[in-house]
This record gives sequence, structure tokens and C-alpha cells, in this order.
Amino acid sequence: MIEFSLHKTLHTAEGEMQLNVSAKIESGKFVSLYGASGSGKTSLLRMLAGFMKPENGYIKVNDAVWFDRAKKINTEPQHRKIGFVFQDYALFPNMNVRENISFALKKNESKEIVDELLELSGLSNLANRKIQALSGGQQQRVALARAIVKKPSVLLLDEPLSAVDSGMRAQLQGTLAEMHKRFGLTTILVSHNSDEIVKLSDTVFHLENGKFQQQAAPATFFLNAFTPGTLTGTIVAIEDNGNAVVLIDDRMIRIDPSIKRLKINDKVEIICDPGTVSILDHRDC
Amino acid sequence: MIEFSLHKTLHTAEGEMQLNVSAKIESGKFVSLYGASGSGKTSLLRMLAGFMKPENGYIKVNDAVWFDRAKKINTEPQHRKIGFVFQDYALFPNMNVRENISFALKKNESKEIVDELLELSGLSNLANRKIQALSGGQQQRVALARAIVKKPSVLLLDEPLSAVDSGMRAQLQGTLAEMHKRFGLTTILVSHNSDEIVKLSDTVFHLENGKFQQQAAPATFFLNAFTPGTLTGTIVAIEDNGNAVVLIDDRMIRIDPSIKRLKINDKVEIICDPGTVSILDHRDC
Amino acid sequence: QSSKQPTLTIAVAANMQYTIEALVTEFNKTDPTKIDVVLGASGKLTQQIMHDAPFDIFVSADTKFPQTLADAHFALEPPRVYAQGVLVLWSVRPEIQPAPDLGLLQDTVIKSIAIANPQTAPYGSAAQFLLKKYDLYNRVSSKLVTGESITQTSQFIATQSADIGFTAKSIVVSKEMKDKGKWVELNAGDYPPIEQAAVLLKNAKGNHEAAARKFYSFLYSPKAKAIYKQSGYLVK
Amino acid sequence: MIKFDPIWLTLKLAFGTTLILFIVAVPLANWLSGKRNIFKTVIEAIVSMPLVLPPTVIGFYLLLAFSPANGFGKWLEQWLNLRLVFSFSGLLIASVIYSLPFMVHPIRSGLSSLPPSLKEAAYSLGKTKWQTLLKVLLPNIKPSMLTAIVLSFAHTVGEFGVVLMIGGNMPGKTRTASIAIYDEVETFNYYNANVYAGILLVLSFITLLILYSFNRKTQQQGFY
Amino acid sequence: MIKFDPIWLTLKLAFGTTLILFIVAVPLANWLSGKRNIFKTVIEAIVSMPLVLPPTVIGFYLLLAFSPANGFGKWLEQWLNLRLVFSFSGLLIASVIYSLPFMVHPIRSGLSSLPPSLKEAAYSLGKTKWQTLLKVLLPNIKPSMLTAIVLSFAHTVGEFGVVLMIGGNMPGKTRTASIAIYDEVETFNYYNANVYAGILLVLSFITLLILYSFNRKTQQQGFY
Ligand SMILES: Nc1ncnc2c1ncn2[C@@H]1O[C@H](COP(=O)(O)OP(=O)(O)OP(=O)(O)O)[C@@H](O)[C@H]1O
Ligand SMILES: Nc1ncnc2c1ncn2[C@@H]1O[C@H](COP(=O)(O)OP(=O)(O)OP(=O)(O)O)[C@@H](O)[C@H]1O
Ligand SMILES: [Mg+2]
Ligand SMILES: [Mg+2]
Repeated sequence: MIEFSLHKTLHTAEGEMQLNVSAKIESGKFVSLYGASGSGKTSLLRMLAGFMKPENGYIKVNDAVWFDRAKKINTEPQHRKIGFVFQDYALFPNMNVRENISFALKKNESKEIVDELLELSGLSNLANRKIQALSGGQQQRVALARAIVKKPSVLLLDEPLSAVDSGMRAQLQGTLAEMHKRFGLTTILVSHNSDEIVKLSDTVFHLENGKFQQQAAPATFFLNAFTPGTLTGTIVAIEDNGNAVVLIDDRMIRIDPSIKRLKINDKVEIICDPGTVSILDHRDC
Repeated sequence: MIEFSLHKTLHTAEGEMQLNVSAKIESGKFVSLYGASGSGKTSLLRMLAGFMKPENGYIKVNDAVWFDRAKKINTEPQHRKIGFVFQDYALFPNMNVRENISFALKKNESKEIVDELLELSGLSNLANRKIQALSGGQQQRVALARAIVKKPSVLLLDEPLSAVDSGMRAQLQGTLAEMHKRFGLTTILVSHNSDEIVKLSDTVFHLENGKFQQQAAPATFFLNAFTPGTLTGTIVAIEDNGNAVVLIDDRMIRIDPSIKRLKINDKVEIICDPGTVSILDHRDC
Repeated sequence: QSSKQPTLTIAVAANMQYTIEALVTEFNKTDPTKIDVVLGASGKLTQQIMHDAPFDIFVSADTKFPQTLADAHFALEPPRVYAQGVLVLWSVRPEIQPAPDLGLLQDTVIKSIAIANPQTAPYGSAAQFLLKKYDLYNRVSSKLVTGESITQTSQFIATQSADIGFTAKSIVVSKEMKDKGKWVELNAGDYPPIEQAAVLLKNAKGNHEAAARKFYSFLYSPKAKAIYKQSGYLVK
Repeated sequence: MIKFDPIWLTLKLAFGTTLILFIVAVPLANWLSGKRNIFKTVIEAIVSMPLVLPPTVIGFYLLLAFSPANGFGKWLEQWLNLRLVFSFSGLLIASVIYSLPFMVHPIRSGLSSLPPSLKEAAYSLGKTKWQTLLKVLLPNIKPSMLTAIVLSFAHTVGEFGVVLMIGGNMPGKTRTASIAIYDEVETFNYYNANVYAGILLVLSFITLLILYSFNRKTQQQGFY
Repeated sequence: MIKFDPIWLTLKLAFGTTLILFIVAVPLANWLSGKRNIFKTVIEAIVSMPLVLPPTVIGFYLLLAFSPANGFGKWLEQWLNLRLVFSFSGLLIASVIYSLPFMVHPIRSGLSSLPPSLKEAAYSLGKTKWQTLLKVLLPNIKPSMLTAIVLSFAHTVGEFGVVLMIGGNMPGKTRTASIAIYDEVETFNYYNANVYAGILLVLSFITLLILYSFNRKTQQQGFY
């Protein structure tokens, strides 16, 4: 159980902003923070990690008090059992990939987990590479692996997958979900990607104007943004046979439209026929 | 017209990789580079910009030769008239937002464009902020504005929008498309996001194993990846009234399915009914 | 070091180096006592002795410093003068011919005149006295360049950085300098005697006092006086 | 008797040396921080050499070099009518040579630790190497520049062996405060020595404090 | 007559001083590079003070402090049976004090220019401040550490005024190469002076070249 109530004055674009957030997160849950750029998501993570000192409030994690302004408790980041993935990765340039990941381990701890993580994040071949010789996406994967290796009781992720291509992203989301479960982590993820949030998290907190405006199941939260039963898209191509290609977010479908006067760049709405839904894969959860 | 044929040995995860690429890009076109992490996209941009020296080949831009191994020509980056958005932004920490953007201008050049760019990228309120006090997304927008301000003849973008939330991303994609047109730029974009590529670019180059495996119109290129006429998604919620919420990539729709035994996490296929397509917005291009 | 053969440590003014080497060689012909020589500027050595530097004898380039030590009770007995320095005018420039009347110092050919610091070096105060006596001091004072010690002053002259300068005869007759340039001895009656004294130090008290006293008295022996004379000093 | 000439002269020398050094050292450090090769490594080691010799000895070698009797000094005297020994210009040149490593090294290591993309970004914006150096690179290594300036300044203030040898202790011309203190100590005028030392310490302390306060402001804004 | 005692002694002193300085300066520099306050700014200025005074004068003040006649020296002699004047240990301590700024400043500015997230990342992995400093921060400021080590080492080799005053020029004990050169110059033995200076230059040059070559390797791999 993580419980916090925090207050901090942020110096934002529009002058000062009061960040005033409180929440209870059950152990083992996967929580996402969603909000516009500059809304204070990174700042909140930094306060939870102990890198930024809140002006007021408290943080309790599993009966331990990490911060309490009134009682003058402020546990050091070292003793907070956190994993943190930084927006700028913050990898150690003096170490290679394997060393970065195993750095957190104590001398007598088994290194098995390191190999496992290298494998899981597709870094096995890069294990002896210097950080500087990695591409952006590779660096992000190292940062993720490094944060997980210590099996932290709270995993804090600041947009960990933003520079990864979609194939790798799907794979890493899988890894992340698996890790989260396997180690019984409590995870707080900052993400701009609603897809990712829905896939991974149990609850989403919407941060706006320094407050949690909403706390909901991701499906419910994001659903409100769309018209039910319909999809909007853009025509990106008209093929020779008259078929139109419609772009719906990240995905294209080819349709044979009844309306023939479609042009490229037209915005269209497609109503989905509930009768046509068929199950591809039945997964238990 | 940009024409290049370049060769470089990269030291990749799996040992050495020969990067061997050549292409012709017409002036005013918007071209995307697509490929897995570590495939050499950044390296190619760096060679075009003059930051990395190719081992062999040539680069010609509008009759000017920027690089020619045989003739020992290697124009300095300063004289290549390029705009570059770096993966790590590379903003100047000693300058505020406005100074970063107007740095490229000569003394007597009009500063109007700076205000325009500030406005367009939603940074007007942050103009006098130091770079360090910006969030990741804000920094990326500054980097984009800075690269555009000089109206370069080639704009090189290394995943410029990866840390921006979806609202801002759509807005910046608009700005980017507008800028590209207005200044008659030739733009080369590295992106992992097929949506973005389809929306913005005329041609996509697929980089794999150090070669351009494919060069195609984005719609054609990405369409191959999907079954035409159908959408696959995941059930993320079943509501009390029996309605199911399906997540399709970044988007959710609520349907009243004919099949009632749907469970959360089921993968489903939805066939789109061509007859239901309706036009929302008719845009001329 | 065994106690049978004591080692003496003597502090010696830097410009006495060759003289003291000759003295030690001569002394060791009859006495095997090992003698370590520590060279330094007289002033610095004095400071160090006053802070318990382990020196047995101090051979100074003047009388003031040994007297200071005696007054501050660092000496076993009052200092004694062992020799007297001789002031010379020296130039290495071929076109300059030093003369004892000093009139040439006003010549425009001479742009700089080297002199030891009158505050710290006895040769410097002697030279200053001489210039004042000849009523030249104010006229040439803008040409004066000051060396911290008599050796530094000599380096100014030897490297021709200074066109001419006042230095010690002991330097111009030394084997390194004896073929360099031209020098002239200045009239000993025109400046106060540059007396150089040595003193037996408190540190010698104890097991090697006898050896120290022996070498100390050797400094005033006829054999030593011959060596002083040879080295360009005046002895009484 | 305390005179203010030496103090004034010391400050003039220290500020002059620091300024010249800065102008000389910045391009040198920039060149050294670029792509490494053996030649640069050797030059880098040579830059440190003045440190290895005792100041008086460097002073002696410079005395030989500047002396009107020898090649270089003769040439200066005949063609430029310039005599560097026993002159303020000579002191300035000697101090610059002697303090060179203090300015070059910190700036060079500051430049090496900047991310290369900063330089590339400026190049891509059409800026020359010079503009990039002055407007982008240097402003982002303020802590290193401060180190360089502080070390060079303080070292020139305390510098003494070389000055003594080359300068000839001429009142108002080459008699700096450090020599004045030395003389006072040599002649047992401890009181005067303490006063000079005190003035020097206070002045330098204030100068450094001002420099550091500037730095403190930069740091508080969060640095690279 | 060239003796190797002074050269040997110089190397011993230079390596010893550099080592001690490194151990002393790293925590100090780390502390200084943390969150700024006025107190730190003042301490930072004080660290530079030894530079401002002429070496012989510092030597003189240290002589006063170490002298068994006075408080501190007396205490050392009575309680620890340690006499710092005219001894190698005294030289070592004096050199450490005098060269402190050369070690502290570059390391401090190197640490200041690291991105704060590096430190935070190590903290989040449960590492103590010490572990973070030794295994993450220092390895990533190699150019600055090199500067610090080179300046301290070279400065100790050439150091002379303090050594002469505190050490007393005792053959085999405190007579370092720099003093030997000084003596030879003072007594017009230019040949010997040149030989000593030559040996010193060559040895230092080789030492520095080795250091720089290490650095060159680091740099070629691309640094932060
Ligand atoms: N050290 C700081 N001191 C004061 N204000 C800061 C500091 N760092 C950032 N801010 C401001 O606080 C606000 C929130 O920043 P934060 O980095 O938490 O945003 P974010 O939600 O993570 O944004 P993004 O999605 O773009 O990363 C921003 O307006 C920013 O300018
Ligand atoms: N300076 C370098 N020298 C040699 N090889 C390098 C260098 N920098 C990167 N590489 C290697 O070249 C390959 C291509 O890297 P590059 O940064 O071009 O990939 P990318 O396609 O941009 O990947 P990403 O999408 O993750 O940013 C990688 O395997 C990387 O390890
Ligand atoms: Mg953020
Ligand atoms: Mg890349």
C-alpha cells in the first residue's frame, strides 16, 4: 500500500503552480499518470523517489513512512527501495551494458537476473557495449532493465518507452507487465500513450492543474474521449480499383466504400457492425 | 533534389554492419526513415548533416556537392544549410527558450519568425525560461522550432516527437507539415510511428540490415502489414449492460457484440462494414 | 652515523660554497669528521636556526644575522669575523670598461645597473653607500635593478641582462666566472667593511660539541685565512 | 613602512596575466579538446612543463632568453627597441608562460566533458567554430572556466621566483607585493610582512568571493 | 657532481603529495559541488588562499606553526614525538597544504558539470553517497581528475619556496631536485643545473605522457 499526500510549488510556464496530489495505491497495482506536458508528472515521481523535497505532506509505503513533514521524516532515496527510469535514461557512461544493469546488485547476490533481463530486453548481444555506442532505443531498454534488477517495491517509470519502435514497444510492454507481476511490484508509469496505459495499468490518474482531476480504470477513462461504436479516420489512399485506405490512428484498413466520391485526406467515420465481431484469441487473466 | 549514395561500417550489436544506402529525393518532398532500433537511421542522418564521415560515396543537394569521396569534397556542416533535431535535443543550457531559437539568426535578420515559431509550438509563455526548467516535451518543441528557424534546405529530424503527448503531437505534426510546405523544405524524418509517417510523408524508406529494403508510399508500405477491411483489437472492459469496450491500438470503441461470451483480454476481429462509412470532413490537398 | 665519528651540519651562505668546500677538504686532511654543508641565503638560514634547525655552525655572509642569533640566545658564544668581502664593479659587455671612479654609470650606453638588495645583502648596502658617497645615487637610481642576493645580482650581470653591476670579488675570481668580462676592485676605504662572521650554535651543545668547536676554530686558522685570500676575500 | 605600489602592481600583473592567458588558452584548450592524436598528447604534456621546474630556475632560463646579449633578446632590442628584462612587459610574458597550464588544463577538461551534440547543433545552425566556442561551449563550462581563472589569478598573485629573477625588484615597476613580503620576512620585519600578506589575502579573498558568487548563481539555476 | 638523491626524493614527495591530496580533495570537492550556500562559497575561496601568498612566505608561516617552540609544534613533539620542521613528513604536509587548490578545484568543477540524474540514478539503486562518488561520479570526470592530478603532481615537483623554508635543504632528507637546481644556479654551476632540470623534465614528461595516453583512450571511446 502506497499512500501519499503531497504539496509543492512548481515554477511553470504560466507562473507558479500548486501541485497538490494525494492518492492511495494498493500493493501490486500498476498505476499510470497521464497529463499534458508540464503538468507535473515528473515532479511527482521525483518526490516519491526522494529526489525532490515536498513542501508539505507525507508518503507512506507498506507501513514505512518515507516522508512526513510534520514528523520531520525524510527517508533518503537509497533506503526507499525504488526503481527509477529517468526521462534522460541517466545510464552510467563509464560502464558497459552489463555493468550498468548489475551495478545495483550486492557482491554476493546472484547475477542470474542480469542475464535474464538482458535476454528479456533483447540486449544479450550488447552486454559488453559501452553506453555511448548504443542507439537511443537501446539505451532506454538498458535503463528499464537496470531499474528492475533490484526488484524494487515501487517502480517509477518516466516515459520509459517513448523512443522505442512499435515492435520493441509491444515486446517491452509485455516484459514490463510480466516483471510487474512476477516481482509483485507496485508500478507507477508516466505515459502519454493511452494504448500503453490501457494495456498495462489498473488505474489511471489524470493530472491537470496540479491536481488529480480523475482517477479511473483506463478503459473507462479513455473511452469517454470517443464516440462509442464508431471510429474516425482519414483517407490516405484511393486505389485503382476504387478501394479506399483509411488511417485510424496507427492502423490502416482497406475498405470498398459505398460512397464513391471519397478523396485523399477526407475525414471519415466508420460505424462498426457489432454483428461482425469475431474472437481471435481467448486469453485468461 | 537530394541524391546520395553512402557507405559506412557501423559497429553494431551483432558485430560490424555495412551501411550501404543510396536514394534520390526530390526537392520539397517529405521522406521518412523507418527501421528497427539500431538499424542505422541516426547514423544516416549524421552523415547527411556532415557530423559523421562516410567511408565512401557522395551527397549532392541541388547541384551542390556536399560530399564526394572520389573528389575529396566534404562540405562542413555549417555550409550545408541543414536543420537538425537531435535525439537528445542538444539545446543550449546557457540560453533561454527564445535565445535558443533565435541563435541561428544573423544580427540583421528579422526576429518575426521566432515569435511565430514560439506561438506555433505553444512556447510563447515559456520564451524566457531556462532550458533546464522545461519538461521533456517542452524541450523537444524548442529543438524543433530551433531547427526550422533558419529555413534550411534540408530538415533532418531524429524522432522529434517521441516525448510529446498525443494532443501536442497532433498539433506539432500539423506545424511540421505546414512548415515543410511553407518554406519548401525537403524533410527527412526518422520515426517509429507509422501513423506519423503516413500522415506526414510522401515516401518511406525502410532501413534494414544496412540497406533500403523498400521505398514506397507510406500508405502502401504500412497497409501490407494489416488485413484489409478488418481491425483487430482487445477487449478491455465489459460493461454492466453487456456492451464490450474494444481497444484498437490507441483508440477504444464501445460495441454491443452479438457474441455474448466475450471476456476481458480477448483478442477480437472487427469487420468494418463499407456501407457505414460516412464523410465527416472534406479536406482539399 | 656512528657516534664514534660525529657528523656536523653547518649552514653556509650560498656565495661561500667553493670556499667552504676548500675549507672542508683542508680540514678533513687532519680530521675525519664528516661535515654536511647546507647552503642557503643567510637570512633564510637565520630564520630556520631560530626555529630549531639542526645546524651546528652558521657561516654567514654578514655580521648582522649571526649577531641576531647571538642576541636571541641561539649561539654558544658571540660571533667572530672570519673574513672581509671586497666590492667590485663588473661588466660582461665588451664595449664597457669598468672604472673605479664610477663616472661611467651615468653614460647612456648603460641602461641598467645591477646591485644587491641593500636591505638584505651587505654587498648591496656597501654599493649603495658608495654611490651616495660619489653623489651618484639619485642620478642613477632609475637604472638600478636589484638582485635578491649577491649571486642573483651576479647572474644579472653575467647574462648581460644588466649592463654593469656591483658584486663580490669572490664571485668574479671563482672558476666559473674568472674569464667573463672585466671587473675592477673598488676602493676599500670608500665603503664600510663588509665583514663576514661565523657563529657556533646552541645545537652543537651535546655529544658533538667538541668536533664543532674544532671546526669552528679551524675557520680562524692561518690555513683557512690563506683559502679566504685565494677566494677573493680580505683577511686581517 | 607599508607602500601601496607593490599591491597595485601585483593586481595589475594578476589581472593582465589572467586576461592574456585567457585569450591564449581558450583556442589552445579548444584545439586540445578536439579529436585526439599523439601530437596533441605531446603538446598537452609540454604545456605542463613550466610547472615542473622551480620558478627561480624558469626565471633564470627566461633571463637568458630575454637577455640583450642573446639571440632573441638581441633581436627584440635591435628591431623593436624592447628590453624585456627588468620591465613590466617582461614580467607579464614570464607570468603568462609560467601560469599557462593553470588556464589551459581546466578549460580543456571542461570542453571535453560537454556532449558532442551541443557543438554539432551549433554547426548545423550555420555557426563557425569560433562562434560556437564563444557562445555555446564556453558559457556551458562556467565552473571549469572559473577554476581556470581562479587558479591563474591566485597563482600570479603569489608568484614570486620568476618575478624576482626577471623583474629585478624595481620599485613601482617590477616590485610586486609578493617580493615585498619576501623582503620584509628576510629582514625580520614580521609586522610589515603580516600587513602586506593581510592586504593580499583580503583583496584576493574578496576577488574570489565575487567570482564564486557569480558561479553560485549559475549553479542554482541548475547546470548541465 | 650530479646526485640522484634529490631526484628520488622529489619523486617520493610528488607521488606522496598527489596521493594524499587526492584522498583529501575528493570528499572536499564533492561536498563543495553539492547544493550551494554562502558557507561553501567562503570555504571555496579559502581553499585558494595558499596560492595567493609567495611560497617562501607560506613556508615561513608554516615554519612558525610547526616549530617546536610554538603551540602546535610543541604539542606534536610532546604528545606524538613528531617534529615536522626539517623532516620529510613536514615537507609532505606543507606540500599538501600548498597544492590543495590544484587538486580541489578541477575535481569540484568536474563534479558540478555532471547531470544530476547520474547521482540520483545511483541513489535509486541503493548506493551510498560514497559508492556513488567512487563508482559513478569520479569515473565520469576523468578529464577533470587528470587535470587535478597533473597540476598537483607537476606543481609539487617544481615546488621550491615552501620546501626550502620548511625542509632546510638537508641532503637526502629534504633536499629535493628543485632545491638542488636552485643551488646549482645560485653557485653558477649551470651545467649541473641543466642536467638536473633535464632529468626532471624528462621524468615528468614521461609521467604526464603516460597519464595523457590513458586519457586519450578514454576520450576515443567517446565521453559523456
Ligand atoms: N527544478 C524545477 N523547479 C521548478 N519548476 C520546475 C523544475 N523542473 C521543472 N519545473 C516546472 O514544473 C512543471 C512540471 O514539470 P514536469 O517535468 O514535472 O512536467 P511533466 O508533466 O513531466 O512534463 P513532460 O510530459 O513534458 O515530461 C513544468 O512547467 C516545469 O517547467
Ligand atoms: N559512434 C559510433 N561508432 C560505431 N557504431 C556506432 C556509433 N554510434 C552508434 N553505433 C552503432 O550503429 C548502429 C546504428 O545506430 P543508430 O544510432 O544509427 O541507430 P538508430 O537506427 O538511430 O536506432 P534508434 O532507433 O534506437 O535510435 C547501432 O548498432 C549502434 O550501436
Ligand atoms: Mg516529464
Ligand atoms: Mg537513432
